[in-house]
Amino acid sequence: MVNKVYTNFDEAVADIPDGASIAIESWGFAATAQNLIAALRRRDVKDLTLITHNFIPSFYTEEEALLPVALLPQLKKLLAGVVGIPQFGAGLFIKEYVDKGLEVELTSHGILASRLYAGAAGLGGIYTPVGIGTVIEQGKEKRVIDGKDYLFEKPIRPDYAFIVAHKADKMGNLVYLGTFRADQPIMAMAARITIVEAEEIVEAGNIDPEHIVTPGIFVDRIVEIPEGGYGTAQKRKKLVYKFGEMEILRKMLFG
Amino acid sequence: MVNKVYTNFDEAVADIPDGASIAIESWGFAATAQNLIAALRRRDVKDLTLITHNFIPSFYTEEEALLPVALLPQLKKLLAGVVGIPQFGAGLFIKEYVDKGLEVELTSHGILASRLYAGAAGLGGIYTPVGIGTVIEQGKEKRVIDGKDYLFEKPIRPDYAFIVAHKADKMGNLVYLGTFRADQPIMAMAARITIVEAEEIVEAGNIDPEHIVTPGIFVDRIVEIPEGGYGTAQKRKKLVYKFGEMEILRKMLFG
Amino acid sequence: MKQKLDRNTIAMRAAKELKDGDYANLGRGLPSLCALYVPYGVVFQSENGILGYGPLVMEEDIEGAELHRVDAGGRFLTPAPGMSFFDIITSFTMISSGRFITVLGAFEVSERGDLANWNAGTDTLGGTIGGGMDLAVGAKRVITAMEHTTKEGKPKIVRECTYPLTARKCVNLIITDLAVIDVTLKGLLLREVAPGWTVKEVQALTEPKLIVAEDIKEIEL
Amino acid sequence: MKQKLDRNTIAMRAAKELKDGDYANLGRGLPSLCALYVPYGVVFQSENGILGYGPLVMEEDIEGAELHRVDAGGRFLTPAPGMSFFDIITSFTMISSGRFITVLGAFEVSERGDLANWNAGTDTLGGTIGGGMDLAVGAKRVITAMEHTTKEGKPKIVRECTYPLTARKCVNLIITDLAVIDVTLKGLLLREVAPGWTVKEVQALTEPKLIVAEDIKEIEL
Repeated sequence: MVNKVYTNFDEAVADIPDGASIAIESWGFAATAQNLIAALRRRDVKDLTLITHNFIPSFYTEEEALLPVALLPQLKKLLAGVVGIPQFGAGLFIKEYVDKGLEVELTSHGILASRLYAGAAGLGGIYTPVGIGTVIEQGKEKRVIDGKDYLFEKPIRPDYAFIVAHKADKMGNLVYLGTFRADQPIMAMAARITIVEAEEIVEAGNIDPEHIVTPGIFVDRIVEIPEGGYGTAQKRKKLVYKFGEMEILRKMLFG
Repeated sequence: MVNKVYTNFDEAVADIPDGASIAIESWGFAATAQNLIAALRRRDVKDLTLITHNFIPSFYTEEEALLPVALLPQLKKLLAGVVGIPQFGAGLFIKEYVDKGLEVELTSHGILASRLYAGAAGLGGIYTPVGIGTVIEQGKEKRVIDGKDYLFEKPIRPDYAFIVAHKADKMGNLVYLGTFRADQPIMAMAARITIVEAEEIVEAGNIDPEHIVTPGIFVDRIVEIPEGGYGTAQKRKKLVYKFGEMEILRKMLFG
Repeated sequence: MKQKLDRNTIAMRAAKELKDGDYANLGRGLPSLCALYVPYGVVFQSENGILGYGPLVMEEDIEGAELHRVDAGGRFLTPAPGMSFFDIITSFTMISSGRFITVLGAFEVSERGDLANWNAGTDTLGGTIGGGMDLAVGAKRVITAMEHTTKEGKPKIVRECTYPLTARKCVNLIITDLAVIDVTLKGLLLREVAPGWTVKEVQALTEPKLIVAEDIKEIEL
Repeated sequence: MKQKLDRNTIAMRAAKELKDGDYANLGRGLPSLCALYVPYGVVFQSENGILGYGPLVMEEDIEGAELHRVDAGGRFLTPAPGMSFFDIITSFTMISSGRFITVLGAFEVSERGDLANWNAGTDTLGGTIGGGMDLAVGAKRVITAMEHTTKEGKPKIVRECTYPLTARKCVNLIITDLAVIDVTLKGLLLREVAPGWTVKEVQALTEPKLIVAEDIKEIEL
């Protein structure tokens, strides 16, 4: 059996070149392959294209958690459905980078999902009814199909996907934890190379074949999250409690 | 909670009108919602459009198993990736119906999957690279995207899907058994009304939320397969043994 | 007593549009309050991949909160029987399937039912489109739960939206702190007004001409 | 001794193209025999939604066969550690991802690598396109395992396919009972010939002109 298990995160991201496109989940706070982001930050790779559903400012110290926003200085382009949080100054947090040339493409979460599917399924493009009459239609082909307006959207096929799994077996089969699943399965399917950080790596056969969400063929590299790494159950719990300490977040999350 | 559980199959298919389109899985022998097919045959509904990956002749008596082919006399149109088995006379078994006006649209299994996704996701159409230079491209728009040829294919949104599940809970959440999963999740997602026959109906909460394959929102009606019904574990086992008794099937399956 | 409805009361009125067996997706802010008032049997989805969850985790129950069980706004959810987790392909297929009723906030709604709710026009660098456009296009019924006017008293129900659009001709019902208005092919049909308010007063705070329902009544909860 | 390779030997030669860690999808008939000869660690998929299964169930083990664990041809599969079940969306995404090597049968292959393998032209009423077109277009490497000629001795490697096409310019390697031929941009490159056969004899049974590899050799297993 070919070995997909890497012993550290730096090795797992060592070949990512300047200009690569990377898909990373970011639904909710810290449902993100943080250890891989940390490793990528340790490299001086630049001009990256980041594909993520939500690109929001962080409320943590770097030791507490790393959202995709940590990669901001290394980005050339950002494709996302959400950039910023209105209550926290909206898109102002990226101003410095936009001024320096960062390109931002806004889309809808559903269009992003369909474009990732189109990339995964090898399609040349899709027609979506979402975005008609909005900023999204700018510069895009419109077409009436059976009396209804649609926009042409291109597939997305990221060079890499960074995935955080609950459990991986050594063949790369993955299961996720709760709403951390979200974009990750389709990102793994659409990407050319999928790199996974897993809370636990088990032997092949230890996950019921009926319960596997991402089959191993889509997974190229796996690293086990070490104790003290980002995204462990203990760290997640700490982040939850931190929310309770911040007035404005408390209002958003419990108000 | 709204009651999705029907007490019999006839009731579950009672409203299907002439001209309806129905998606039914048929991968391998008898991975099919046979009890619903039987109920539909008991009605005199006609001019149906059947969407199925494989439309093959049956080797069983009606008491043993019902493949989608049982609906042949009620069809106006058939959309499938496979029609017939070369070793068994290929498409000859539908000749009588084609002569009487049955329309047959052949596609590839993958295109059918993507078209069902397009239907489920509300897309107006997709461009697929599969089928270029083949019979599939006849009458379809071709387009070059980034230097590569694609065919335009329309979404499929069946009026009904007939699904056979291993387990359903009363909210309609489904799990499948092994390779019976196949087309069924996307058919349930694409159809306007999804009717399920399940080996077992359990209370909501009895299926782990991480293991549910088809969330209940996609399921409208559920009927429990009674003892002696099609598709029970005992019946399936009998069908397996029957293969061993037929020389030509033995050669196909074990040769 | 002539008062505008408070946010919880608007949410209560919107919740009346949801009944046992309905599937719903609630937008952030005011719409999310509807969950407190719906009848038993309404099933909620959040577009990050969860259906059928229980009530939000309250601040005092924070020790039961888990980062991996949150809605699209990051709020913590309690589990419930029949809940399921799924990916965004499944999630947005649900949303486009026409099986949801969605309650959304709005900066503006036009007389044709155009909706502007993702960008107050001030955020030129980023923006929070999220799943709102998908919900507005895909839902079988789009309800906006909103204040009738801006804080400055400017109508939010307008002839043409001035803020960036979420989707065209998508809103079916407008519920505000002053009125309940159906979006019909003939125009905006005023069905209910807040206790103490007259049709004329509501019209004065609404840009397009309202058609008054024959059976117009006071908002009931 | 000048013989054509038998079906099992063709399959053995094709199996040499698969190594530990490869993902493969084998067509029905001759290609499916490759599974018997591949090294440990090749992972097989069947397009109905199973990856990483064990050997086919043998007839004498029929009591272990289950209708719900079959390949796309309906043949019974044994489970293996790391196996997974999934739906056709996942399955055909795999197939289009360029992660598979596929071994397919062929009625004809053209000198440009066009493939005809789904319809011998006789089935005008139905047809078995199945997942073959998807595999031919989506795989990273398409190998045909086939007889070099028809039973009547007519070449199956032709200038232009006469049977209905599966896909254009998709075949990378042709393995027959007489030869191993690379499909290159310059034309068909003859790399190996069956024991006892000369280049001239193979050329005589092949319609397009073959380019002969400098290091041409006898087929080794």
